[in-house]
Amino acid sequence: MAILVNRDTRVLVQGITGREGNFHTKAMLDYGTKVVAGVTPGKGGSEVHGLPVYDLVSEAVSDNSINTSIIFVPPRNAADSLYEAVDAGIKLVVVITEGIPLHEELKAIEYARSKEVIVIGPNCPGIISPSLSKVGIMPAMVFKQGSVAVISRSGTLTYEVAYHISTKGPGISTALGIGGDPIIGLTFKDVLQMLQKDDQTKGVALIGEIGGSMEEEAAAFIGRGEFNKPVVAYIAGRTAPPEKKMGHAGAIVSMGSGSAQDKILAFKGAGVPVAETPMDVAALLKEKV
Amino acid sequence: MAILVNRDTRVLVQGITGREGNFHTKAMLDYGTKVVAGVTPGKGGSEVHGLPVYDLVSEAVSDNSINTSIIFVPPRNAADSLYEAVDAGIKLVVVITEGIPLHEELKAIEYARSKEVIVIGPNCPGIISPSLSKVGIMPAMVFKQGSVAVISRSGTLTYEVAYHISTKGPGISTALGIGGDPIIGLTFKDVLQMLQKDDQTKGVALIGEIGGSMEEEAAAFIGRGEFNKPVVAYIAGRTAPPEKKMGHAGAIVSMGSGSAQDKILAFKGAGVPVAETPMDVAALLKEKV
Amino acid sequence: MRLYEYEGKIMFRAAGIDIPSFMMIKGEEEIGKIIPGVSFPAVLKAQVLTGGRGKSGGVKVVKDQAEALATARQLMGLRIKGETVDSLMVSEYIDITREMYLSITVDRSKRSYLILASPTGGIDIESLVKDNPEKVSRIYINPGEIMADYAKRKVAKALMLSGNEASLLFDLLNRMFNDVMQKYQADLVEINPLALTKDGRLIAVDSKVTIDDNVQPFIIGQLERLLGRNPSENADERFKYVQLDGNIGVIGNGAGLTMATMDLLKSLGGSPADFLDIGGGADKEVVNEAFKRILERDDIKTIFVNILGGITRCDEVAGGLIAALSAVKDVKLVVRLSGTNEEEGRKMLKDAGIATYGDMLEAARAAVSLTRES
Amino acid sequence: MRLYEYEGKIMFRAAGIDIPSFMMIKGEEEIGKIIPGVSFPAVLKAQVLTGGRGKSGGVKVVKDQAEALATARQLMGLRIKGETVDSLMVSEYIDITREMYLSITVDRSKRSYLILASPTGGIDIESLVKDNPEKVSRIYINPGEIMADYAKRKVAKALMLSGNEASLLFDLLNRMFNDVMQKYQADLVEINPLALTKDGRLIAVDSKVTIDDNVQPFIIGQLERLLGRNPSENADERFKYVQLDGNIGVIGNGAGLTMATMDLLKSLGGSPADFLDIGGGADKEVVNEAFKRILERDDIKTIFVNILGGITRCDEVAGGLIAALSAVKDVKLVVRLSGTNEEEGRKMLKDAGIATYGDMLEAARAAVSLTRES
Repeated sequence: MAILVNRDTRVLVQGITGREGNFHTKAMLDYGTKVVAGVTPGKGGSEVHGLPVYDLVSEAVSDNSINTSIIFVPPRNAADSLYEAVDAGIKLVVVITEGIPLHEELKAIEYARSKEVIVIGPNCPGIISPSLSKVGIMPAMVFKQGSVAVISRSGTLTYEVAYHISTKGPGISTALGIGGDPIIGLTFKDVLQMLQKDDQTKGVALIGEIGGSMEEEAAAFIGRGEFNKPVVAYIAGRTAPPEKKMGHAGAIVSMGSGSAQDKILAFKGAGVPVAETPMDVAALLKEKV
Repeated sequence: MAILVNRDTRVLVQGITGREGNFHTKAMLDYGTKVVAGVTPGKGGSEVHGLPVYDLVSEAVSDNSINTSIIFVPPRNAADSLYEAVDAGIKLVVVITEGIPLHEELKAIEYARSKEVIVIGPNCPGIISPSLSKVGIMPAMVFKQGSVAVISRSGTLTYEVAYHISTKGPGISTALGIGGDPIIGLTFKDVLQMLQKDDQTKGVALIGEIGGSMEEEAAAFIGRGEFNKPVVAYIAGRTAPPEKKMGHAGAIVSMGSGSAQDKILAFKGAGVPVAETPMDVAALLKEKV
Repeated sequence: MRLYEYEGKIMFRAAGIDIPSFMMIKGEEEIGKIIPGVSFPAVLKAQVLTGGRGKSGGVKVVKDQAEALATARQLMGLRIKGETVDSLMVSEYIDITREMYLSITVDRSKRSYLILASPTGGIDIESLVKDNPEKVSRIYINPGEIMADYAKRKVAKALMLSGNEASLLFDLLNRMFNDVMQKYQADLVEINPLALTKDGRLIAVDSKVTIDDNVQPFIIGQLERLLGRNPSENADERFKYVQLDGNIGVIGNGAGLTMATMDLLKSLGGSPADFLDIGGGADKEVVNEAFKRILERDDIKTIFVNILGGITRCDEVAGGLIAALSAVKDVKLVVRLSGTNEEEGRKMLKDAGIATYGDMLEAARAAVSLTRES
Repeated sequence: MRLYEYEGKIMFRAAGIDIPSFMMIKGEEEIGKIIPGVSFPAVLKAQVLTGGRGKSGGVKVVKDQAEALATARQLMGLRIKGETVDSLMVSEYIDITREMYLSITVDRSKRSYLILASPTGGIDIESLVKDNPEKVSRIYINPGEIMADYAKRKVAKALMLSGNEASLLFDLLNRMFNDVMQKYQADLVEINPLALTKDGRLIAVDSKVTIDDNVQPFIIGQLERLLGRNPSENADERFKYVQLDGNIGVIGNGAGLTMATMDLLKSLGGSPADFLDIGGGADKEVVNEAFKRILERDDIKTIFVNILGGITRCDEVAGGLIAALSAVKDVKLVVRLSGTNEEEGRKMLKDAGIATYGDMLEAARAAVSLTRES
């Protein structure tokens, strides 16, 4: 059945008239995703790829049946767009935008969570349940439907891993990028909890990187036996120097915590094999699923 | 089984060294309530009625098993005490304090609700499940154990109604004052939802007053058939002039809404008998329970 | 605490909100001050706290100095709904293209800030909601959230403003919310009408600001510095009092019980003269003061005291009643005492020659019939 | 954006936080300025952005003017962890009773503000947490909440401050949180040591302030007005670059893939010279600039380009590579191209005489062995 997005997913695109929003709306429609409307303040009444464009999310929601939103608006307006989606009652919001101010991100995401809204991202490629729905910017061709979920903090690395799982392995149930920012809506652990209940998913590829402690928390969760499907992990950034942001705002070893070594140890301690290279993930999973 | 408080209720008193806090701690202990600790900043290490006093709620919580707090601190510190209780993980907080600044009350209560903490009050007499536990300031002698729940925005009016139900009627399962302030943690509707599932409760006395629209919302809830035990209502303030606060900060007919007449009509429309006087409530209930 | 129009406008000006220029005339003796510096036409506006001032003739446009002086003399001292006009605002006349309604308040059941906005204004919000509900938009601002930009865009749409006018509105909303509502902890900030002018300005032609009665002392201090008066001066009585039209003085403990007492007297054919709640745990002194407050009026025939003691002790109340007795002359007294230390209290009163009741209904009947007899 | 100590202190001073008085010496030619107005003993502090300055000899107490001048000359131009000292702070010497640690940051997994407080300070927080974890208290401030008073009381307890010292701390925390952290959207505000003096003052003896790289432009404007420089000046490159020690230049698209590329090279015995992420949807020009940036160094032997095209089009990247080729002289080039328009891209490069790979592992092996050969 996959998680979070499927054939019932009906998508609003916030920032639909922008370059990225426009481009990926087309790509999502081509994939078969039910994108039903868009929002851009001041562009209400126009159309993009045959979809109605509204000034306000509340207008789009009252005219259309919508349960999911994807946000492409520039960083300085992205937190506002998240508030707008939450207040309009949308329960799943994918935030693609990179570069949202940290304090705004912190407040807006905590607000969304307090209203029981699931936020994927920010600074993420989105989510795809192959053959069912794609709410994101990933190249669809590397994701073939199957039985392994891919959770990742990185975009292209997800594609690298997914490509191998799709071509040489058991294929993909749902792949989602949780985002490369320090503050994100869904953690690895949150997603594992959802995957535990998903019949389609028989195994998980967990693609972490340096910074924060989400990988350690996921490892502890698995170690306590709360997740009991096979997991293979990969951690990027073993050669990264401390106190430097490695591309992602969240990828930094700081104040002595967040190193790849700590994360790898945590997974091994929880009985989770850690792949040496992204290419090895599919092979290790194939043994287990 | 009553709702919210019972023999498993273990109480922390915030503001235990104040006049009111001290007095009612004794009264609650005398009633048999499991009061286990108190907090007053700067008085940590002392004792009140044999109970340990702490500087911080987090200290009290880590030393004692606590699931409920009652707040007696002065208005200017009360919102802070609520934040402290919520952040320390206490899941039921009774706020007795009257006169908390509106904006602070608004933010603190929304915060508590976002953390799934139940707040009774502010500006309320608390809650009693007769013979089980009393977390409040009500005179215990007017509450005899039985099968009718009393929900009220007023203190002494609760006692008046409860006295008649206890002496001439079926007695009381749980009585609680939801508070006389404009912004309160639990609404009539919230409490009805809990009472629906409570086996001990066979009927409800709902004591409303002018101001706001909580009574109308409760009436609509009952009218939709979502609450199916007998209810008798009473509304205070039929003779109150508009735009005047009648004692309670929340008891005001303002901008044309909140009148007793509107509320009485709403209840009658939902098939709920409305008593002419507080004394009639017990008699009307006796017919139905 | 309700503020006068001119006080609200002082706040608005301090917050950078565009208002008509104005001067204040306080008392007869200042009427002469109208002459210098005023350009005509101008608007004279009586400063009262009750609503419906316009309909009561409290606002007049004057075309020249002579008319201004004559009208000012006429307005000063005018009674509007029981309130005597003792100060006037002389306000710049604004050439209005469109009048709108805009306010921020607190929504109780949604536990949220609420913006009310209507593209037509100048009439009171009650009539607006009653006659054209579809014209009044409600925009909620969650207290755990900032005032999000999208909410401001909603307000602009509701007020039918766009382009530069919308930008002015966004700025106005920030100032209303941050620099008035939040800064002074108002529970209502209303601009009605909010005027759109020919030259594209948004001007707050009127102001209605109410400050939460429970604000922290530092807010009162800020208000006092800004307004030159402490708007909470009369708010620190030890009991809560609302005056009504009847002849039976009511004293109760607890707001609900006191209202129920008023309602009961009325339904028995009596007529309550006030709402007076001595609250929980009242002592002798409070009871004594409450009596004095009621007896300030000379139309009271009976005083009905309804006490259900919880924290409040009946003997303490009885003591207060006895101490106050000397002041009670031609007024009858009916007392209901029940609850904590009920017997002691009733005995004390009996010894002092006052009949007491344990039951509220009986006592109320007695109060109504005694009042009829007198 | 990491700020210099003196810049953090300018912020602190503007926020009303107590700091030692200081003057700044910028460059050799200003050393003479030390003489007038400085009272001795004083502290000379090299201004660098890297940590561990004290251990590297960058902080010196001087007892008189002669020693000050000599020490200043010695410090100016010093290299501390690759950074050259070109400015010195001459700071008031503070007589310290106790050194504490206090900082506010953002906790990622709790999605919360986090106060770290320790009654012993002056050493770096990493060592503190490692050696005395029980001495470091963590107090969380939920972003949907104000900094509650109880949280401040917790901090006071953690720092073992009470009475007037606790009051000073409450005030300090408000200023740190509201007037530094929130106002300038810092992601770290650290005072280490926070000094308690004999006369009962709390003084921020050092400052470490980091501003979020993604702040809105108006914050940058405020910073520029306050500090006299734009701390984000070098932050607007179109790609993300971190310099490393090796000799294989790395260009990737996507942070995770680029890190994975570094790691892979290392595990194959190679040595990455940098992290350079051209991001999603890069065009020719970005690729060209990325090449230039890597070739600024003369120790690069090979450049390894690893592109997995999603939004990024392989032919666009190939175009950029070809355009940059003229600049590539003694450096070898290994290219992995896969994904969107892969074939077009690989053909373009083949025509230009560049070998390409579709598989990351093969390509990495080639890069490492080519580098070894050279």
